[in-house]
Amino acid sequence: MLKIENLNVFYGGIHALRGISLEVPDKKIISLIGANGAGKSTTLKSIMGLVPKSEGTISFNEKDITASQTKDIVGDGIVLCPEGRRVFPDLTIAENLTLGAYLRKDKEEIKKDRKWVYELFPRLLEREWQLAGTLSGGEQQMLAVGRSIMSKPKLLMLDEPSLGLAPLVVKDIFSIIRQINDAGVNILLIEQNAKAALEIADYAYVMETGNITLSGTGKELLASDSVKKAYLGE
Amino acid sequence: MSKQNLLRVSDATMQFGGVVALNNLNLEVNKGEIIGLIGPNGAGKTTAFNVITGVYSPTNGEISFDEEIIASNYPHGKMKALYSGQNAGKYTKSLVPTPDKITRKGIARTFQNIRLFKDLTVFENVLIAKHLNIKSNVFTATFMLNRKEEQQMREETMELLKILDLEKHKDDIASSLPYGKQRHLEIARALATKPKLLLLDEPAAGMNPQESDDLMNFVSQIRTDFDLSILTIEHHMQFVMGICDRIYVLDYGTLIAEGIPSEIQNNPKVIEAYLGVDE
Amino acid sequence: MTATAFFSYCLAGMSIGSIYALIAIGYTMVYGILRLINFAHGDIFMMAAYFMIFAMVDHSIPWYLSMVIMIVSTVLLGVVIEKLAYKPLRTAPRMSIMISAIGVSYLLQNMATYLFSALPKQYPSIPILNKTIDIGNVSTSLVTFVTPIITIVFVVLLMLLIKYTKMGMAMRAVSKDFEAAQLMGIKINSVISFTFIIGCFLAALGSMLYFTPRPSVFPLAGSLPGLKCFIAAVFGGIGSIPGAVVGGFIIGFSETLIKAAGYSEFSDVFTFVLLIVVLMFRPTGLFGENLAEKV
Amino acid sequence: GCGDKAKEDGKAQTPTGMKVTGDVIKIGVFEPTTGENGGGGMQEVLGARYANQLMPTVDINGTTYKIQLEEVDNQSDKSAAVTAAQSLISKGVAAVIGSYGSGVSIAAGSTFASAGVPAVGCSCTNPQVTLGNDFYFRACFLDPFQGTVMASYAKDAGYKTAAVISQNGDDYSTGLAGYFKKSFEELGGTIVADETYQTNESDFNAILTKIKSSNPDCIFIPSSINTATLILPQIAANGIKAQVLAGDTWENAAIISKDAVGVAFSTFFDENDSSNPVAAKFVTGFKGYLNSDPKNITFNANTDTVAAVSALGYDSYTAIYEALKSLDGKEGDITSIAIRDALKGVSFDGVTGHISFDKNGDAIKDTAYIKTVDQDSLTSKEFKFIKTQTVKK
Amino acid sequence: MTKKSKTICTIIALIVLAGIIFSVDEFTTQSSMLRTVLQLGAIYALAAVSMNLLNGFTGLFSLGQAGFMAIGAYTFAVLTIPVGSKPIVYYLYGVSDVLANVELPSWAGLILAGVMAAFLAAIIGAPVLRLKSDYFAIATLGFSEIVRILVASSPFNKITNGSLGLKLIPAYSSYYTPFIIVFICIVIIGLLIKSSYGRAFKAIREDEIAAEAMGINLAKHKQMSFIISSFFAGIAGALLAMYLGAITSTTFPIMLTYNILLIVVIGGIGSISGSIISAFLVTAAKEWWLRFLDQTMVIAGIHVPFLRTGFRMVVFSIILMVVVLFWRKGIMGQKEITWDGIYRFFTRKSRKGGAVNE
Ligand SMILES: Nc1ncnc2c1ncn2[C@@H]1O[C@H](COP(=O)(O)OP(=O)(O)OP(=O)(O)O)[C@@H](O)[C@H]1O
Ligand SMILES: Nc1ncnc2c1ncn2[C@@H]1O[C@H](COP(=O)(O)OP(=O)(O)OP(=O)(O)O)[C@@H](O)[C@H]1O
Ligand SMILES: [Mg+2]
Ligand SMILES: [Mg+2]
Repeated sequence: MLKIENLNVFYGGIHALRGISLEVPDKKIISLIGANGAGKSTTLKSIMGLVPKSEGTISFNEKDITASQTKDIVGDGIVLCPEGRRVFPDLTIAENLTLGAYLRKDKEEIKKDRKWVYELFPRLLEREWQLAGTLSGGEQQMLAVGRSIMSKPKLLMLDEPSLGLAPLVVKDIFSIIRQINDAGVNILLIEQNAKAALEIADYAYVMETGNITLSGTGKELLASDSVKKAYLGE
Repeated sequence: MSKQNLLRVSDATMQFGGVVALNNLNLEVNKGEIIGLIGPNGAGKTTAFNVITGVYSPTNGEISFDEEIIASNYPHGKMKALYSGQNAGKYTKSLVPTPDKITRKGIARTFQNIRLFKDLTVFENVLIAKHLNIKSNVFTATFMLNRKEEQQMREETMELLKILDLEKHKDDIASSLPYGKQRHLEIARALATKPKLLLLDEPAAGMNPQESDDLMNFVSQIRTDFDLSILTIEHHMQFVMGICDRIYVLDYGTLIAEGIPSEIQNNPKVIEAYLGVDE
Repeated sequence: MTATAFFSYCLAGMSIGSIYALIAIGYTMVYGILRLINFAHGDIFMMAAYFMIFAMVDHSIPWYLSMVIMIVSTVLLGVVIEKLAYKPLRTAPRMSIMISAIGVSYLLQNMATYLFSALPKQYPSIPILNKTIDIGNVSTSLVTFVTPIITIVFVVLLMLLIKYTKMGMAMRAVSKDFEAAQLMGIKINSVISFTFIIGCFLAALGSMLYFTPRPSVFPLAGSLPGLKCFIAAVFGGIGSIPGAVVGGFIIGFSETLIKAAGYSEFSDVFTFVLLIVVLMFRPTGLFGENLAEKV
Repeated sequence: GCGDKAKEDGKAQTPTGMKVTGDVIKIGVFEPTTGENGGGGMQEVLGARYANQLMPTVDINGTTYKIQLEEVDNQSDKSAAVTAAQSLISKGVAAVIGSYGSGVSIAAGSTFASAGVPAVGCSCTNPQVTLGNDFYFRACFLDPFQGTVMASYAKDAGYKTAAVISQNGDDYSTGLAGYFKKSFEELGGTIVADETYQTNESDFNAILTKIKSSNPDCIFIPSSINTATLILPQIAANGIKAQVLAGDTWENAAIISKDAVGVAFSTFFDENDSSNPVAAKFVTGFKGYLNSDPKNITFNANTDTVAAVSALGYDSYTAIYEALKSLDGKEGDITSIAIRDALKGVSFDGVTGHISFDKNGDAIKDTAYIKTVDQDSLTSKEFKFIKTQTVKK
Repeated sequence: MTKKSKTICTIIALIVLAGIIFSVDEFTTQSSMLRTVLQLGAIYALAAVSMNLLNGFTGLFSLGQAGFMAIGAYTFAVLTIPVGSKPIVYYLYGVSDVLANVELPSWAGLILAGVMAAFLAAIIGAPVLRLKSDYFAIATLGFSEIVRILVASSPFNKITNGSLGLKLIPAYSSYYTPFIIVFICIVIIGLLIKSSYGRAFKAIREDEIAAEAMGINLAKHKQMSFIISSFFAGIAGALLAMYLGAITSTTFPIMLTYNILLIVVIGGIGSISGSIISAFLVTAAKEWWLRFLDQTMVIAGIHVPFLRTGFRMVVFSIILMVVVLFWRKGIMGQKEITWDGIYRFFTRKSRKGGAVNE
């Protein structure tokens, strides 16, 4: 499905990604974990064409998208739920969700998906007409996730979706991710909550300072000593 | 430690149009305590911080700090029926402070979405927070007649950076720091205002369990080092339960529980609204 | 004041007010999407007049065709300006784009002076607009009535477009966050071009309605109307289309009335004072949304 | 009370002036060729260029000097004017012609004065240009005169009430309006409306509605050409029948249109005035010059009509030329100071009448030409001469 | 670099600068364009730096610069025009009795020009500073226009001479005057920015909410910055009046504000040294270097194409846009010229050079 090879990214002088390669096979949930500043978000952003890549290739369904523009990548079916929520503050919740489905034409399906999002996050339905900018941090996070679901992607990339969410909702989030995956969407997930991320993942990568240092199935990594020590706080 | 009251929020209500973000909140912080404020998303926790720090003025209620009323608003007439609480309807001339005045009184805060002075260096970020205690006026400061004071501000800033382990980042631009360090810097900046009460809004957000543990130690460290009281919002239960003396739980703007961590953890209302049951 | 005089004042206020409104929309739309005060807008308006002269006077093309040529070239000019002067600055500090806009404004004015000389040129007379009509003992040309109608029609259309279409929503999204908008699959460049197309289209139309009763064009002819319209946009709350319209009419009328009262010397002072006073009470203009930043 | 000029000059040191070396004498042409007054300024430049073509050299004390024009654009902008003037000075001009528009001349006045370079204004009619400035001369009459002329004209035509429209912040417009009002009232008329507008204003409907309701016999509008072309159609559209009067700036073919029919304005010169042989010769010659290059015609508002300002441009050049000639046989270097001193004594028959300067440096003139636009003008693109107007001092 | 060597460098640099100005005075004629450009550039530098204090350092986007300069210029002119010249200047309307016998020395006029501008800034600051970004910009722009129109309006005829403007304004007592005054003013602004108050201004620029949470009184500090900036704008206006010798209200159009903003942005928003450099560059380019473009030129019998009046401004606007497009952050960005910076610049260069040798 998605394949990254030898990806290098620089921010000015900072070498943020140092030749990483990873793969998201069909119908799977892949997790990406690592400390702050390891380059996880940068990886997702470079897939979306939001940061200039100096070297490497990215292909999606056999198509080279390394040099594609963001809007085309979205058109191909990759969607990012970005770090820091990035909801449109002057638009209402309802409008934010509509924009999530910007490229879709199937009116009926969109309606269904909207209903689904409201079921997943009832809070959003309560506040349907509130401007997103005035929502609480967690509510915005829910909206951001809901909005990316609305795009009906083939590959959904979530950057720390549980950030700022209450424990109850965090649990929900992981079951929601499962549900989305069951609906046939591939997931690439970044999470600080490494335990939950590894539990849900079919396969996972560990990043450190711009390199992928470890990879394996979720279970393997959960059992790995180094992972335990560094990310699970045990 | 004798229990000496530091912050008291009485009957605070905050309404945004139809949304009642905070409903008749009563809350107290005593000297030296670390208090947790938890609750589901959109429960009104950040709003409570905003009301305490003067970002919003409450639609009803009163806030006192160190035995002094710092903000109050009791509408009367038609409005009074809308609010409940001891003093509801008692019309007082409302006292609307600006955030800077509150900070001067000794309450400092961090933000849920980090708000550093992004383009300035770490050192400058902290040094700016020293400005509120400046004694010289703009003329003496401009013509460098306050060298001693300036020198002292710089020294204190350096000391603070040392304590918070930010010394080696001193000349880095704030926005280039890794996320965790940015949180540290926000706390350092708040501490530089020499507060008696520190408000932390989700300090551990975006940290992994390991980092959040480190932060926990750090927070209890600064409590003793700086003789602080702390009120913190957090969704990481390990953090909250591990560090707080008492916890308040909000849901839909209303206080639904209050108590020591173990009580809260087992409070069915809290479990239902917020914690959920562990599988 | 006699009833006749009062009626004439109303006509004068309405005709200038509705043109201000029409052009103010251009400012407000571009501002709404790029957060850019497009200082060059008034000059695009001026260039539109030269295009019309070029087509109708210099090449004797019939007025309806000239109109089409004029509108198309104005829109093209607007889009080219956007591509050359604003697009490369998407990620630059806001003030740089503003300077770029000021630069474009200078350039258009200086170009016009260089190419067409500083002497005024006569704007061609468009037969149907110039027809005079008498109401009681006040005579006025048809354009006085056509202008407000056109303005209202376009405002309603635009508001519907922005409120209810996906394009409109995309425009509002782009205005806040380019990157997030891209992540929705929105083609931000097309959306921005589209905004410029509408803005310039209205400027072209406004130019025709404006210069028909004031048939003299010179390189600085766009600068003062530009400023007034821009103020109108701020008055109504910059970014808000109904705001721009209301602002345009208020400025048009207040200017006219203050002149009617015999204080023409202070009419602009009055306008600016009014603006500042309104902003005191409504810091984001009459219709501007008060976007409280959530802390 | 303007006696001792040197003291009032405001400059401490006496200027040294510019010394001519080599066999080229540079004369600066300080005119707006862009900006609000770019049109009129260009016409003055044309006059000066033509004069230079006719009188390219001068013989002084046995040397033939080539006279070279140095043109600079002051952009009709008062702050740009000063640096523009300075750039002329830096090129070593020995005298300056210009400018159209009093404001820029006033602004640059002290620059010329402190450099010790004399300037001969062509059509800058505001008294302030020469007042208190020992180096500024001018070839035209002054606004107090012009204002009085127009007021007298209005009075003679039997008008009792007048409205005035002037430009806020513009010294030419406001000054002339002021003199008109003063004389008109002194002559027993009444000013029924006194309106102002901002620079670059183009909508005059409100002002005109106001004026219409005050129902004046005539409207005096001293303004730029740009404003004239805007306000005339609006006057017509508002159905105002009052006589429109204006100042010298309106003498430009650009204003001729059916809406302009009937306006009257004062000017310095009439190309059909056969009483002055110098003028007749100039008119034929200048028309030929205009027609020799299509660009000249463009700059002259697309006609070959001779504008008064062109004539003044010519006369200003001639004044300097005469001053230079009078240096022949005198001892000492050719310096700008010497030219200034020579200018004081210049006396010749110019295109716009006899020219000699009074102690202020103003040309002594007592006649203005009143012109109008009639139906014929629409096709001929020429103004119709009505009469000359003088005032008793 | 050590502190001591920096001080020495600074002193040397100042001496060199003074030397350049001195030698321009010595070795060029009175009429040299270089003098004009230097003097005008210095005035614009002060105007730009004072605008930068507000726009670049405090983050308040003001477009009122021309208005405050007008206030300064008029205050200066009204108070210092010699009593003997007043009848000439106020020849049409007469002079108000209060002013008829007022003739202050230039230095007093300069200070009062600043004070007057600061005073008006204080009055309008309180309401206007509550506005956010562009609304603040428009309100200040409106204020500037109000000043410009009122100054030329009839009720003030006996003070400002209405539309006719003022002339015979005392010129600089010496060639060095503007440089000395501008130097002092800019140094003061520089010191202010380096002080604790300057840091507070920067904090407001970066994030108002956070600044307020750090105990910085927004209203007070914005007001302070606004007043101080206006004070120096007033002085710049007075200097301009001295330079021009004659002013009218139209000397201070919105365009003047735009031009100064342009200098600020080209120099780098938030950089004092940038503003200074760009003030001189822009002035020199516009008023001096490009002037030849306005003149038809014949080389070897062929007319050089395009050259005719008006072309200079076309080229100037194109250059301006090219600079903004390709040098987005301006010449200096937010940085200042520092000895460390220069030192690094050269050592980096030489190190590269060294690598070739190895
Ligand atoms: N816009 C930028 N400019 C400069 N450096 C950047 C930029 N964005 C990220 N970096 C740097 O690149 C590195 C990788 O950042 P990235 O955001 O990808 O980390 P991350 O793994 O997502 O961390 P986090 O857990 O904090 O989100 C970090 O060192 C960061 O400081
Ligand atoms: N300015 C505002 N206008 C309208 N509604 C607001 C505003 N600020 C907050 N709210 C609403 O008030 C409620 C409380 O918000 P608050 O930010 O206090 O929540 P919170 O408890 O901090 O939640 P989280 O844990 O998600 O950060 C939310 O539902 C939010 O939508
Ligand atoms: Mg990240
Ligand atoms: Mg919150």
